[in-house]
Amino acid sequence: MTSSVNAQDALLAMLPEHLLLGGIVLVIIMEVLGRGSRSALWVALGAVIASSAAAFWLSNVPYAAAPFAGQFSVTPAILMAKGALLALAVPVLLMSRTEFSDGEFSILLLSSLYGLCLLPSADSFLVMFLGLELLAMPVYALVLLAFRRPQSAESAFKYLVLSGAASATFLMGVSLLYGATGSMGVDVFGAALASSDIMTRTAVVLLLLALFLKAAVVPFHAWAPDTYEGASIPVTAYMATLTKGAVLLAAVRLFAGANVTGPLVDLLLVLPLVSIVWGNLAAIKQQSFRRMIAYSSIAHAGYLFYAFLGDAEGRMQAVLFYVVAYSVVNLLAFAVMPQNDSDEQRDSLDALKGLYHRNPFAAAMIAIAMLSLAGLPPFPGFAAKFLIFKNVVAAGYTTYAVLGLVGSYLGIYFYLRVIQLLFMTAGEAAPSEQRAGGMARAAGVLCLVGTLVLAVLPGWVLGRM
Amino acid sequence: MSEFTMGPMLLNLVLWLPIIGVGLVLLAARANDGLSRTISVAVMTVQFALATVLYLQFDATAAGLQFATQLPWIGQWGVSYLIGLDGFNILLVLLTAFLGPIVVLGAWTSIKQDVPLFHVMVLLLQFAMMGAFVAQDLFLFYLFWEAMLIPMFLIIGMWGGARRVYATLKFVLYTAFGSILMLAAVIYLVQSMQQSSGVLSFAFADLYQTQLPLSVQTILLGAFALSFAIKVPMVPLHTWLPDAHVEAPTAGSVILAGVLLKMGTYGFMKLGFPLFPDAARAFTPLLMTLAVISIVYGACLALVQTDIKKIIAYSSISHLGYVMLGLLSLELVGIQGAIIQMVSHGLVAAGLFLLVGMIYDRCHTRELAAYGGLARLLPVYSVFFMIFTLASVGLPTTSGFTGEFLALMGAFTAAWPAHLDGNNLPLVLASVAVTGVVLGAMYMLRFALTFLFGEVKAPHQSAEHPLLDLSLREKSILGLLTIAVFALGLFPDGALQKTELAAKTYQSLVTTSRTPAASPMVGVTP
Amino acid sequence: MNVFMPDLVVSLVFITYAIVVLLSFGGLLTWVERKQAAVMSDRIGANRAYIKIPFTNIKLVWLGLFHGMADGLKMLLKENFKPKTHDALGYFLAPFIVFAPVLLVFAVIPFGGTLDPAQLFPSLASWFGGRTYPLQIAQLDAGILIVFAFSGLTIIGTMLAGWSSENKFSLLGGLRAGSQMISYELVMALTIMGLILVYGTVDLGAIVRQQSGVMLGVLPKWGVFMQPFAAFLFLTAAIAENKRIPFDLPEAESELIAGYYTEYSAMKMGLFMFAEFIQIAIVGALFTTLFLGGYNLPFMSDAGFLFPGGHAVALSHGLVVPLQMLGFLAKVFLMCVIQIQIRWSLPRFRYDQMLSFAWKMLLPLSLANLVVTAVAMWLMGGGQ
Amino acid sequence: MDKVQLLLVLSGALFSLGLLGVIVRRNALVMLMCMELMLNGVNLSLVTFSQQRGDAAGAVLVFLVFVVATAEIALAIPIVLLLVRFKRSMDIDRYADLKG
Amino acid sequence: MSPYITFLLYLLAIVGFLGLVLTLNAWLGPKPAMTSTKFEPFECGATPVDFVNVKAVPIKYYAVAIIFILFDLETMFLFVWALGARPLSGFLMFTLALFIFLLVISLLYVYKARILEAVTE
Repeated sequence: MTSSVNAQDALLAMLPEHLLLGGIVLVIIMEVLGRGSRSALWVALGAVIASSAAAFWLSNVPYAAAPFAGQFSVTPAILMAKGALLALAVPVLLMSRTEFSDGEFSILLLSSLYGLCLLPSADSFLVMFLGLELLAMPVYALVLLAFRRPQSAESAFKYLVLSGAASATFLMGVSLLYGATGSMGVDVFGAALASSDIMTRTAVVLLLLALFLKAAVVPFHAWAPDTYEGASIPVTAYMATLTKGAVLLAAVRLFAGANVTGPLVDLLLVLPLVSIVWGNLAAIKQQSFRRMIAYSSIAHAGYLFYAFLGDAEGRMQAVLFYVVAYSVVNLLAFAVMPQNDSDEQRDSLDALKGLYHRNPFAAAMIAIAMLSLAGLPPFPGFAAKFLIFKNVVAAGYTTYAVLGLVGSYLGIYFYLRVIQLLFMTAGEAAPSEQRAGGMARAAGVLCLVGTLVLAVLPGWVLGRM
Repeated sequence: MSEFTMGPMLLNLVLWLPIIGVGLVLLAARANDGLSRTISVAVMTVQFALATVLYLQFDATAAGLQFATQLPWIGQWGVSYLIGLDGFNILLVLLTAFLGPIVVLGAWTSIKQDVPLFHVMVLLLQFAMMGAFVAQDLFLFYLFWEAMLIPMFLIIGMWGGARRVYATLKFVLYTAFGSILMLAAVIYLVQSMQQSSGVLSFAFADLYQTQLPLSVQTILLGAFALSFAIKVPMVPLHTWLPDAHVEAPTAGSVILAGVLLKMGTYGFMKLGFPLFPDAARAFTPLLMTLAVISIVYGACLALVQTDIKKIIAYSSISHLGYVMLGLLSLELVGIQGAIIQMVSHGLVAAGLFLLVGMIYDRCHTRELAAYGGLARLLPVYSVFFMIFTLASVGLPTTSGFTGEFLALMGAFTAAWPAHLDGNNLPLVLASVAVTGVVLGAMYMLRFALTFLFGEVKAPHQSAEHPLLDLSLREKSILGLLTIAVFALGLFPDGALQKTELAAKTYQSLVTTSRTPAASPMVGVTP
Repeated sequence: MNVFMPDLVVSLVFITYAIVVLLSFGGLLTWVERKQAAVMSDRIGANRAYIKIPFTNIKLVWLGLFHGMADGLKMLLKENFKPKTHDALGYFLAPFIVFAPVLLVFAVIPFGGTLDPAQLFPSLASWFGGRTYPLQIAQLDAGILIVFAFSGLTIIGTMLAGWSSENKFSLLGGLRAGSQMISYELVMALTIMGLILVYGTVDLGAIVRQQSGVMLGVLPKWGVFMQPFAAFLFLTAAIAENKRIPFDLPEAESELIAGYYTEYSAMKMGLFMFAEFIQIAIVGALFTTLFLGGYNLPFMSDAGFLFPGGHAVALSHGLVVPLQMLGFLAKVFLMCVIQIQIRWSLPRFRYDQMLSFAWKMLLPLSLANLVVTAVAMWLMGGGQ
Repeated sequence: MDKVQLLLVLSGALFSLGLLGVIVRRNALVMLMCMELMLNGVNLSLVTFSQQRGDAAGAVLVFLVFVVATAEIALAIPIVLLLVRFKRSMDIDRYADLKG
Repeated sequence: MSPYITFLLYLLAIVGFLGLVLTLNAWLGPKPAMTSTKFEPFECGATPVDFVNVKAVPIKYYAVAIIFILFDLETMFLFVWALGARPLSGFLMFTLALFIFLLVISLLYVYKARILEAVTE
């Protein structure tokens, strides 16, 4: 068992993970030595950048290997996905500076990223489960970490219970699948989709439900708004973007080469559609920015699951591109959010009133983010949505594509309402309002650059995915 | 497009100049507002000059695209950066470029807040409009088409009147709804083309080759038409327009009436009908009826408005009905008339909105009843007002006459043979459309009479603040528009020549059937 | 052929043996503790309880051996007091949860070699059908894991007792007991990791079997010679786990009255005390099993003694089994005596000292022990 | 019903009971317990399948589940404690500052 | 016979014994009337602070519980490693080294966090 491990492959294939682990260990050591606080962030940044760069480099080599047969494998596409998601973690780290002064944030975030890295590479449910848990568990702590208001505990609790229940559901599905097929490999899922065996079908339904729960698809979405609202800005940003993206990448890995067929396809058709419609409708009446983003993310989870209707080969690309496009602009919005003494104030949409007159840069960035989230061209959100719906139409689900697009139309209103608050409404600044911190603004600029690249050169980006 | 010559470069420059302008304005944003204005007017002027060069160099006899650039952009989707001039868009490009400096100059003093942002938005809008006209790739077109919304949203929403937020949201939501369906249709169209012919491309030229069964054509045309009809706007999808016009600042109204509304008719002409010719022909009676209803209904509504901006807004609905009528006639003369009418309406409506804006800046009200006898107070203003009113009515020698006359002529030319075949509808419609001209004369003259003559009334004026007549800036922009209006009215030949080939192309595209022999079932919905 | 009945009979015999032995050990150790204290402080102790044979003047003092019995009787006859506010279910269950696991642990400890009933009772040979029985109540593969699992239960019982009594001192005692026991539980598990690496199994029977024979010519192949350091750490942790002096903070009389069982009286209190004494024996048994070769006597195998130098003494099966059982009991008793010796020799730790002793001293040391063991094994060729 | 089926039914029952508990019970601690119950149902079925197939993979996953369940509880308890401190209650209906 | 059945029998015997002695105690023990003084919680000879006793557990003890749980899990993995480490190859040594390294780091972190000291402070 152990002798079959090729040391060089084990080193290279998991290089991004190794670098993250190195970062975690280094930060902990620095914390132990008592000189963490200030420099922990830089170490974590270095680790994330290095591991992202490593993933990109390996992807470009191109490198493919399965160092632990049947458990973990990488291909250039997977490495690209990892690199892209890790790169998205850089702004999250940067904007954490204003909220978290010590190293705990870095440690937890890096741990979560480690789990994220495992997901697209998982060949067996063992690794996938490990990845999902490693991804989610530090986030519970992160939600609680910046304890700004009593709701934080509540939101962490809700997230934990729902996510825990999702994990258990996932495991039950895995167990049944294992019982039916005798294999722990994720590949069996694809074949199981079309199976008519009652146990297998139950397993598939459970797995899908777990994914829907983790990705907050209606009707399993109730935790998302509460959790997002109670967490602090960098954590919400992380949850809304990277965590969701990672879950979707896990789903891509799960569906692997399988085209969606069989009796369960209705589940994949209807729930995402409902998610799109309900997410967009519910977002309209929100008074809190983070809740609004939560409902928007529920709708976006719907779009992302739409990608699974498309043909198998384009799926990874579609999901990854969407996740990157969606995350970049979300992070952009969060990065430039002005600071306020109280978290409630910082979070309230009313605080954005007339922001343009106080802080034109922030207002413009948030506006760009909102427009991109709404999927209006020329922002990257449009190209991403286009790709997904193109695949859906190509696969023959034209009716659902049209319904999905109409659903996305419903969302335009509330995104525009944010712009209306920013630009067209007079509002006084709260006395404690300040511009976002320097590092956060740097994160914003990074995201802006990313947004522009995605908007101007989507072809170039797609060619690499 | 074999070799890279000065021509394509020039078109690219015309397209991208506003973006350069945006950069410059942003750099100057911290300095003073005047600098922003100067930069943007300079950029617009240069753009207009270059567009004029393009117009002059445009070879009316050459088929195909001119000054074309094609660069691969999103290769995976068959999307390329493909722009070029042809008979369809040459006049509209010129119109857009011409209105650019006029808009900026028109807003010179009326926009006082957030001046740099305003100019950024105007420049972005200019870029998007220009892009939508010159794009020869459906994806690119859609991109520009949608991108127009955002600056317009802000222009109305930030610098508009009291109910600006309501109006601008209504505008965007209406327009976006059509666009979403159009997007679905675009995706379906390209996908089915790829499946039937194996070609993955968004280029118009390729898409004109698609073979689709009539049922599919109908649905797709429905989606496209909805989007375009909202933009035109055709009754009954017009309700956003009065609100948007009334609440928009003068510059916004000018752009909206001058260029943005042309997008819809341009879309019909360039995309809607040629892409789905069989469906277009099948639905001509319906569309034509709607066009005539637009003409008459718009005119009737204009007749009873008390808000001066609304009168012009409803007149736009009426005037664009002629464009649709001309396009649907499928007669060369009607098509050319439609193109001329587009340009003409762009000039005339722009002039009228500018005039209304100027009086609003002075008197701060748009109530028709509040005004009267302005001819005594503001002689120069009144002269210009009369000119544009008459052009709007369609007095011969003005551009309005050329456009409406040719469009109606097209309608009758098409109607007569049909009448002989026993189909009386076209003839009835054409006849009803003519009443639109009369109604147009009625509401415009009512407007002008109450406005300029009679008892002298003008709000917000006193001894300390006398009502000033037009400044040099205002005179010059109105003068420019007047020259253009007369030029197009007196010498339409040049413009007609440039568009003749395009009109023929359109005619042949729409009249050729493109249903496949054996309809391949693509994208069957489960 | 029905194999159920003989199995059942043997099991019942073993169970009876185990319970009798453990209970007597528990009773005996109360006396040993007193007596040893007396001896160490150079006084005569535990010599008052006696049985007077009726109608004679003969008092059977027997070195005060009856003290244990007297204790038991006294507790049976005391008032069963319940505090005014208490959690009824928890209060009732706690003694069970404390007492039962302690005895249960013994199920997996082999207290002798392999029994072949056919050799002992030739007349019943056919009934047994040639089956042999290792002297162990339940031969579970999980072995040592069962030990840890059930000693973990004791913690719950302890804390439950403290919490359900609803007395401030009880609660504090329970909490102290909880944090102490979990800390040392962890250490205990880590200390034997080296041993498990060496033996490659967690089945206690297998571990004991591997300890038969000799190494380096003369030394018995006992765990204590292979892992002397681990043996020391294990004993320390085990004593602490049992909350005995010097680690008796949860029930420190002078601080917390009786800690978590302050509010218990009569037999329930007796059970807590009794459990503690039985656990002394269990710790001894575990230590014996893991480190002292279990029932293996030096140089002895199932066939008899084989001394270094070639002298051999053959023994019959009927002799070997009792010898092994006695050897086991003797070793256990020795370990109990050592524990009591420690109890009377050392002062009590302070609470924070106790915690940091576990976490900062024993834990790193046991890790080091594991690493050193692994490295040594690796250098010696991977422990084939 | 043979042994395997019995075990599977039991595990399914545990899982469903847990799921039901998470959904309907309002006490924070009970919800956590129900979550653990779900995991235990999973573990039971994994071990059963693993035994049935003579394959270690299922048992290995059980180990991971242990770890995860423990870590989850380690995180959950302080969260519940914080909640209790703020709300003086374990009833999650009283945690209604955030309305889902 | 399955060892588990034996185990169960043993458990039954133990519980039976417990039940027996407790029942005997309940039967034999005196049952005097309760007095209010008897019901006062005993607090080290001092007057009781409060008649209502406490049930709340100080939060700091949970910290110890949590680190125990986490390290106990590590121990579980070490068990598996120790059982499976045959033959003890270089790769296995490397995994042990890595594992122990991480364990030590986290242990140091626990020291740094002063969780143990907090219990008595």
